[in-house]
This record gives sequence, structure tokens and C-alpha cells, in this order.
Amino acid sequence: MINSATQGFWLADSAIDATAFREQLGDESCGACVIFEGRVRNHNEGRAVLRLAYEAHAPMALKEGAMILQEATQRFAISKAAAVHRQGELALTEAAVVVGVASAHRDAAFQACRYIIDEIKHRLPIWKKEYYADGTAEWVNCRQCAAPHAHGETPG
Amino acid sequence: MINSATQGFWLADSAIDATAFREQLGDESCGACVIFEGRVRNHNEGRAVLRLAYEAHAPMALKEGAMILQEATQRFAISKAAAVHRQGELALTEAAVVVGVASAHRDAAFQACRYIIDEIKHRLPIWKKEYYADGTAEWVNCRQCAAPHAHGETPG
Amino acid sequence: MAIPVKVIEIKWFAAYREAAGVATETARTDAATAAELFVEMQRKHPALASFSAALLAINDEMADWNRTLQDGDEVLFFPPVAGG
Amino acid sequence: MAIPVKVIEIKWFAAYREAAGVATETARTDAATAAELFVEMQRKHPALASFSAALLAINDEMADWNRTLQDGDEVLFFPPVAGG
Repeated sequence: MINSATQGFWLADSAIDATAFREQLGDESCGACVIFEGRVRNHNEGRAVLRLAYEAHAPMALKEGAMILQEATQRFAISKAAAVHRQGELALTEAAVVVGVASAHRDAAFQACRYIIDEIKHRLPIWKKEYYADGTAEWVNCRQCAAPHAHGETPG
Repeated sequence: MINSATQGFWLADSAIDATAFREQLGDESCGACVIFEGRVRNHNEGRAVLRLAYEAHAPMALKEGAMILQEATQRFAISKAAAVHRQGELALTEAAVVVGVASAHRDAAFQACRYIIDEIKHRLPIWKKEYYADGTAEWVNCRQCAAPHAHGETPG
Repeated sequence: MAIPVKVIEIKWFAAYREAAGVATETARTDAATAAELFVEMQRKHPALASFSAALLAINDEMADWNRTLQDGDEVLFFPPVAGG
Repeated sequence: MAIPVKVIEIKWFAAYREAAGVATETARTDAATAAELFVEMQRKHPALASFSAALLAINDEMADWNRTLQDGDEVLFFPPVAGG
């Protein structure tokens, strides 16, 4: 699903091609490029992780992802921004998410890249299930995430 | 001169292999990887740039580069750090410097990557000559750089 | 005054889907809001009782828990997200 | 009291090298410090006069402008750096 010719937000069903991802950020006016990769770690909160799976609600994830990139472009002096998030089964060390930003100067690239990954982690309708070495599995919550879209009262 | 199996600091005489550079940062314990690329821009302070050349004092640049990576490893909770800087002639869009950091969590990776590129720009004995579209050329100063190693009085 | 029964399509995601045992279901309900509907569904699917509600969307737009449900709405219940 | 003349190897880099017209030279000097040596060299190479001094190294270690020069030292004059 990744389109190496255009910037934007995608969901990928198979391994992200880091080389193609990086190349789409090339731009003669850009002196700085910052790329963030979030990878499947072999541990989380003290437990040995074997693999994981992401489930996304694709229509809204794509819309929210595109919105986050647009916000970053408005807030920071950047010329390109792209991000891709995996869905489905992932093995250890595979990239779950890759964010890339190109800009004339490095300040904006660092700030925008950080903004995008933080917003992706808080806002994208996507859920992670970790499979552990002891045979159990669990849906993982983003513990720091106060629900930014839960306007009004919540039950329960 | 880049060695894809080891972390560390290098000077490169030819194009940096971004894929090999990224792969050396792979680590099953790392959930976050941040890569910064500084590229040759087609403009600087309003002038059209055609190409540029870096001159390094290699023995001291290698020593200072390794020191910067060591400092980053001590200050931030990261597990890998690597950087490579070009010397000699560079064309537009070529990477002049690449910095990569891998860590368990993204905060440390972003902070360490930023620390390393900032220190490289201020401390590495390396000089940049820009060649402009109007046929002139100029050695470029890092304008924000107060000389951090000029202990004591300076003449002139 | 009798409240007319609404037909609401429900979609469950991730941990909610596993607790509910279904990915989608159709509710005939007189719940006025999504919050009331969630509590009603917690009674229907006891495994949902241990979950507090997080986010929801109505017709693929993020929505308030207090928004009045309309006949024919599609309600998506989202557990806390965990991207990246 | 006559100060003994020291023999100092000088290396010029980047803009300094172009202004001096040479990459290396040997100075026979009675300059006590690197700062004095730089001023002396500015007189020898008038194109250097417009530069203010930035960093220097002695025997491949970053050094103070006020450090006393020893006979046989190698002094590296660095213009302001511009990596990345």
C-alpha cells in the first residue's frame, strides 16, 4: 500500500520498505531529514515478547493519519512529511511505524517528526496485541494516553 | 570507510549507504530508532548552491566524533549510536552527515540524535566550501557557533 | 410516553471484540446516548463489564458519549488506542 | 634577555590555508603563545589579516590560545568549523 512517489499516510500489510520510504523524502531544497522507526521490541514492562499484531480501523486511521501530517505541515516549517503504520502480524525487529520529515533546517524536522509520532500513538484508531514467551497474549494500552477525543462524560 | 557491523564514527570519501547505515542500528531490544540526515541544499542564505566540498582534519575529527557518541551514550538511555560524515566533493541532495540512534524508548533516541548532530556541527574540525550558481565559492561558517574549545583569550 | 425503538449497528474492536465475542451486532434499543448503549451492552456481554469505556465513533466520526443516537446510526466502540 | 628562537610547524586549514597560500610552513619564532604566533603570521600573510582567530590545536589536541609554545610544537590553526 505504500506509494513511494507521494507523501502521505498509509497502512501497510507487509514489511515496510525503509529504502523506498526514505527516498520519497528526497528534495533538493531540504537540508534536513529526520526518520523515526518504531520497532517490535523483545520486551515490554518486564515481559518477554515474541511477536505482536496490530488491528486498525482503516477508514478512520487513514483519515486521522492524514490529518496529523497536515497539522505538522502547518505548525512547523517542513516541506515533506510521510508516515506508514503496519497492521496484522509482526515479528521482532520489524518496523511497526515509520515517520519521515524533510525540511530546510533541522529544528523543524526534529520537532515535526516528534509531533507526528506522538500524535499517531495517541490518536490513531489502532490496537496492539502482544504475544509473550509464557504463551499468553494481551491487548496493550497506551498508559499515558488520556483519551483526547472523549469529549464529555464517559460511562464505566 | 563505513563499517556496517560496528557502531561508531566515520569519515566517508564517497556516498553514504543509507541502507547499510540503518541496518547496523538493528537490535531486538530497541523499540525506537531515530535517523538524521543532513543533505546538500540547493540554497543557503538566499544564494543558489551547485555543490560543495568538505575538508576535515581527519585524525582529530575521528577522535572528536567518537567522543561525541560516547557522551551521548552516557547522557541518554540509548543502546546504539553511529554517525558518518562525508569529506571531499558532494553533489546536491547527497547526504553530508548521517546520525543514527537506537534505544528502548523514543524520548532517549530523539534527544541523543539531536545532541549528536548539534555537537558534530559545533565541534568537529571540518569545513564546508559552497560553490554558487554565479561562479563564486565561499567557506561557510557555522554562524551560531561560539567556539566552545577556544579556552582563554583569542587574538584578532 | 413510549420512546420509539432505534436500530443501531455496533462494531467492537480489539479487546472489546474479544470480550463481546462478536465483531458486529445489531441492537434494537431505546438508549438515548452512546453511553447508555455501552452500559446496556455491558449487561448483555458480562465480559465487557470489567472495561471502562474509552473512545467511540458514530458513522466513522469521533463522537461524544452524550450524543443522542439516531435510528440507523453505526456506533464504533474503541478501546484505548496503542499505535506505534 | 634573549628569548631562544623556537621552531614551530604550522598547519593551515580551509579558508586559512587559502589565505596563507600554503598548507604547512615552518616558523622560526620567539612568539610565547599561539596567539602571538597567529598575529605574527597575519603580518607575514596579509590575506589572513581579515580573519579573526577561532580554534587551534597543538600536537593534535585542542589548546588554549595562551598556552606557551614549546620548541618543536606543531600548531594547527582552525577556522570556525561548519560540519553537517
